[in-house]
Amino acid sequence: MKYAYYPGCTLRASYPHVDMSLKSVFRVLGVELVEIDDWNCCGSTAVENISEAVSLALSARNICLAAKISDTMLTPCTECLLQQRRVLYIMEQYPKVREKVLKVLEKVGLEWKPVKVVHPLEIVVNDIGLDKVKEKVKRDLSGIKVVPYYGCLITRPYGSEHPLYPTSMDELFSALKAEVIDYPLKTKCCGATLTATGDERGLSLVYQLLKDAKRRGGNVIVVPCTVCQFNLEVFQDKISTMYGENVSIPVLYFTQLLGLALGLSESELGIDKLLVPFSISAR
Amino acid sequence: MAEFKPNIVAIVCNWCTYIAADTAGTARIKYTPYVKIVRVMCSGRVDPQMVLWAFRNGADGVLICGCHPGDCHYKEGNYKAYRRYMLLKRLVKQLGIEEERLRLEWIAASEAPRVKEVFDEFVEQIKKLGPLKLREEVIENP
Amino acid sequence: MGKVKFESEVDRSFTEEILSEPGGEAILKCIQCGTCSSTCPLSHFMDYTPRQIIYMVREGFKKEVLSSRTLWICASCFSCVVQCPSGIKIADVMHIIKRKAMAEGVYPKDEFLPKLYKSFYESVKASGRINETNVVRKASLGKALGMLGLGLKLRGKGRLSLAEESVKDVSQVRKLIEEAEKA
Amino acid sequence: MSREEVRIGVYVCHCGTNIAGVVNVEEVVEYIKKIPGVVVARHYVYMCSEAGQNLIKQDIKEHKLNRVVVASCSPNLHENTFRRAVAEAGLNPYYFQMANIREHCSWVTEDPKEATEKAKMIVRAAVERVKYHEPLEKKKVEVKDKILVVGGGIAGISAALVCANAGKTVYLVEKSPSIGGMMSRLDKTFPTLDCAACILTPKMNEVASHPNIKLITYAEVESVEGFVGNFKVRIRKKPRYVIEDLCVGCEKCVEACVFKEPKFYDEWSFGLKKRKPVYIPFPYAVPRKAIIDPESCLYLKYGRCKQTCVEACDRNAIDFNQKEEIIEVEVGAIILATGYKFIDVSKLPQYGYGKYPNVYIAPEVEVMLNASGPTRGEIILRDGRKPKSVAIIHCVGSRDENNKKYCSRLCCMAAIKLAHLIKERTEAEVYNFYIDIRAAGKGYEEFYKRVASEGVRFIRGKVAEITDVALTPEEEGKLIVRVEDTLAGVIRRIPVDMVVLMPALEPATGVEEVSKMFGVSVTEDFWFLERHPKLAPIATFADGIFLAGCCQGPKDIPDTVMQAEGAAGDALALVSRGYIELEPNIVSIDPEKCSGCRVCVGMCPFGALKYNEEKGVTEVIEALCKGCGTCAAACPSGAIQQNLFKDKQVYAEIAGILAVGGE
Repeated sequence: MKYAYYPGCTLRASYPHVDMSLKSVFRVLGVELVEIDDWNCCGSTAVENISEAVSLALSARNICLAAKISDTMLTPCTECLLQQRRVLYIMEQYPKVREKVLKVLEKVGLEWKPVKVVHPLEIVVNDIGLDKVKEKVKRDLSGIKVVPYYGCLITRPYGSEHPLYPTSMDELFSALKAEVIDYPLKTKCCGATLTATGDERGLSLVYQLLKDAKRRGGNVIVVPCTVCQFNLEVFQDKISTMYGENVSIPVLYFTQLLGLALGLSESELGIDKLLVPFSISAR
Repeated sequence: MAEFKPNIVAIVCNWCTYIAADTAGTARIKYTPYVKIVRVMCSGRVDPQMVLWAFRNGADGVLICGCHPGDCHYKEGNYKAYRRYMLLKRLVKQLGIEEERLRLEWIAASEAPRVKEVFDEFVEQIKKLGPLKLREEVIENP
Repeated sequence: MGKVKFESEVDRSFTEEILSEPGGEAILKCIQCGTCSSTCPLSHFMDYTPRQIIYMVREGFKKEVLSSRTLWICASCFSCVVQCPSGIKIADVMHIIKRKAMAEGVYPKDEFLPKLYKSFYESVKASGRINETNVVRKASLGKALGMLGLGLKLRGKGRLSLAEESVKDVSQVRKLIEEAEKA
Repeated sequence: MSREEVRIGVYVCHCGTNIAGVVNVEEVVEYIKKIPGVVVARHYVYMCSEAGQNLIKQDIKEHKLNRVVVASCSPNLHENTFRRAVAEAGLNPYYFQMANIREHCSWVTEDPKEATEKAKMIVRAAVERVKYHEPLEKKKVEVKDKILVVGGGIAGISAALVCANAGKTVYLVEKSPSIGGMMSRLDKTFPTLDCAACILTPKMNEVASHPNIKLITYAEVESVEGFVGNFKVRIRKKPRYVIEDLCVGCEKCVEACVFKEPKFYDEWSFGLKKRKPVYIPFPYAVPRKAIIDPESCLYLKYGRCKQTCVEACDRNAIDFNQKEEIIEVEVGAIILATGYKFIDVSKLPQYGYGKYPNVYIAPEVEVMLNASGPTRGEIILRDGRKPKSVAIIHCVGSRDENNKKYCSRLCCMAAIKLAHLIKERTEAEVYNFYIDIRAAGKGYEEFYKRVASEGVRFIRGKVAEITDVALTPEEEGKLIVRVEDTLAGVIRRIPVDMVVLMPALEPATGVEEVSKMFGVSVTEDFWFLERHPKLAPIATFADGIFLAGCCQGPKDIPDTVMQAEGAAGDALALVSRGYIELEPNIVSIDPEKCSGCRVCVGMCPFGALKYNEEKGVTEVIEALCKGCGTCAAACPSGAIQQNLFKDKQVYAEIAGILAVGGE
């Protein structure tokens, strides 16, 4: 299994723990990642909110480059994932826009070739399969109460699971013998960029998410989204002060917890880089 | 003193007021429990003796209800009821019964809200009059 | 509700513009049920709910829509999109409107995101990639300083880099952006 | 009467929680048990269920019951059910009495204690009464196998065709000179945009040519006598002054009329076009025969005219001496399909109808859109312009306690259809101003969204005023719709060229007379009252008379046709059986007691009482007695007794219902 790997701008600068854990886990699971040569920024909502054409062109370029490596592209950041899936959707649905984008690509010498864009969670659950994953388990996660939080973009608006009630992570961690909590807020928004800039309106959403995760007895929140990981983790002190309530709970990118089950070390998975520490031995 | 709960009978026509009362029920219109309905095919069937019999059997008030003038299912039974009613009013007075204890009302099948209106109002009127006290000789010889 | 809305203040060409963009085509099917506002986690912070925004777009209330705070509160979670009973892509409509508000510069001045987007855009244009911290810093030094404490904590964990990355073929990316801007 | 021992079984129904949720049924049963004569008293969750009925049947056998009382809902719902059950157990069905403790007690009484007390009295009354019940037989009466349909709109047409296709003779009476009704004015029908004429005219023509249908147009029912199965109906046919059998509808008389230009109000087009004194109502009228209006014809009005029409008719069809005709028919069943009209919106001056020429009512616009209409389907304002903007105002007089409380039901979809057609033909900006969009029909919601997607505007807010007082330059010369845009939360002023009002529907003119003539009840809004809103929406309380279409309440074409064909089914079921059974509540006279005073004879409006000179007593002609009991009330000697309402039965009921606290 070979995938064209698109890390995105923030992964190495802000999410080295995601990058590390991802690579470690896929190494164990026998997945080959080949980083796309000279990928560019997806533009995110920022560019989308300024110029539709630029936004589409940026992701179109990445897809063209990915196609040189594989017919499947792996994107761990859900915002980048959204931008790539959006360009694929628009190129298919809107012939006029497609023409525009194709012309731009032609001007810079690129040839449009759509690829499939997947998220690491989808690779684990769909491409590898839970049975294969189980075979590789070195230590099960029994005793850990896992709160699976999916956020928005992995299922909305493009995704294969139910947009409001996905279950793939629930199934994954159940297979790893963790106690998975049925978390009703699993796809409620964390506030994305609004929260990431410390906006209190966004933080009120995170407060609800953390509070309920703790109320239901969770030991750890696992997420498939980098922005969610950031938003849920790094503002916990501020939120605890704001609401006069301790909302502290570790928040792991899902490959970090999966990696522990596969017998990888905490440092291989970047668990030491968390602000809210987590240790499997403390279960 | 215990609250006075009037005992009232409404002798009603099958084609109008009875249906209106059914509709009032379907519409869950709440009204007084003190008026109880006896059905006849037409208000024209209401015999003056029927009314006196009701008073003799403990009615504090008697209502006769029929179709609006011109709407009688049997052409003109309600006019006959009206004539008998006018006569009866005089008669009950002579027997020492306040004439307000007897009332004739036209309630069409469509007028469910009027069932409540008429029944509630009549109960209030009877409450003001208090329980019916019949002279002994009337009770003995109706 | 202080005043009367005259038709001379209404701009239906605005409605047509939104209708013509990808994602905006279904707004006329809106039945004003309020599902979008109900499912929106942030609607209680908005000056106009998503339902009202769609309605005002449909009615050509351009000024109110473009200057609405709602646009900058919407976190693009797409809950409204997947639940809309009329198949309207509300979040996409928000993006269309945001582009217009950005172009006309009519967003509320105390909202940070429009500034961030501009700074972000410039950075992409310059090097083909961005550094989040630098983007925030360039958008608002005050904002960056306000998050300094958090930044230092993250830096201690190796999660905050200030290194500006760039694509190798900057000229290709710049040309791509320029061509797209013209398109 | 034999003095056998009375053995009563009493059954108190819970009706789920409808009764038992308020009335303490156990307490009622305990109370009733103590009444002498009551052998069994029970309560059960649903007496009307098969299990409930079996309970009665078993008890009749086991406990040798000879009287049964069921305390449940209104006898109008289940009296027949229980009578049948009693009969199936071998008892005469009239040894049964029903006590209504649901509609008349549990549903109308707030306090459970009071309700329980009232229920006890109601049941007690039934028990006391049933003791005096006697066995009776239903009377069989022959039924005429012809059917009368009143009204020739789509409802009457549909009903008549079904009946006629079943082989029955149908008299179809229509007030105006042509059948077709409101639907004949439409160009397109929602939600499919079917061409109205294309689907209606074949049916109209089928009516005209059907061997079993006697079409009587320009006629009204004058009187109805008799009863279910045997109605005698007098129909008055107005003179057309044109012999229908001779006229071929060539219109030469119309061309030849001394009035060169049409100048009289045209009914079919709501006055949008004018007609001559001699005219054909509309191009696809059925029958397509000329008619002369005596109000505008010079000869008929003043006796002086050159009679150019007579000259022009080479078939000599014009007959100024034609007289009114009375047609008498005997039918077994009647279907009323008298339809609706629109309220007079000029009585709502805030909408400016009649004041501003460019304010229209929906039916005018329907006619305008009609390809056979005065503008050949084009929207042209009274000042000759084509509108660039059109406001359609919903709920004009509907859902309004100052006018009609009810929703007129078809206007939302009609308005959406009009919006679509107007936009299609004028490319105008079309606005709908609505309170709610009610699109509850097959394909309706889809149609609404389709039209909305076409760019027709929907602004939620009831319009309170149309004005021509301009506040801005672009409002000059326009009609301005002032409305609270309840979705945006602002007051808006929208200038338009044309306003279309969607007026509330109300019953057709003359409904009061029709209701009296046929003995059919009406609602407070004068819609004909159906026997039961759910389970008998077609029958009326007058046996043998059925309802079709809007005379029963506003409805659109699909619902109208459904009800009409249902009414046809009901009427056919009645006349096809050949006979009916009548309630045996007629009177009888005891010759021993009758003094021959003849007070009763004058009481009977049906002539059912006849004095027998020979015997010196009055006798009953049973076939004529309708069972009102008025004579019984008048009989000074008590010789007249009405079955089911004998003195002793009613007196026992009264005594029973008044026995407060009594045992």
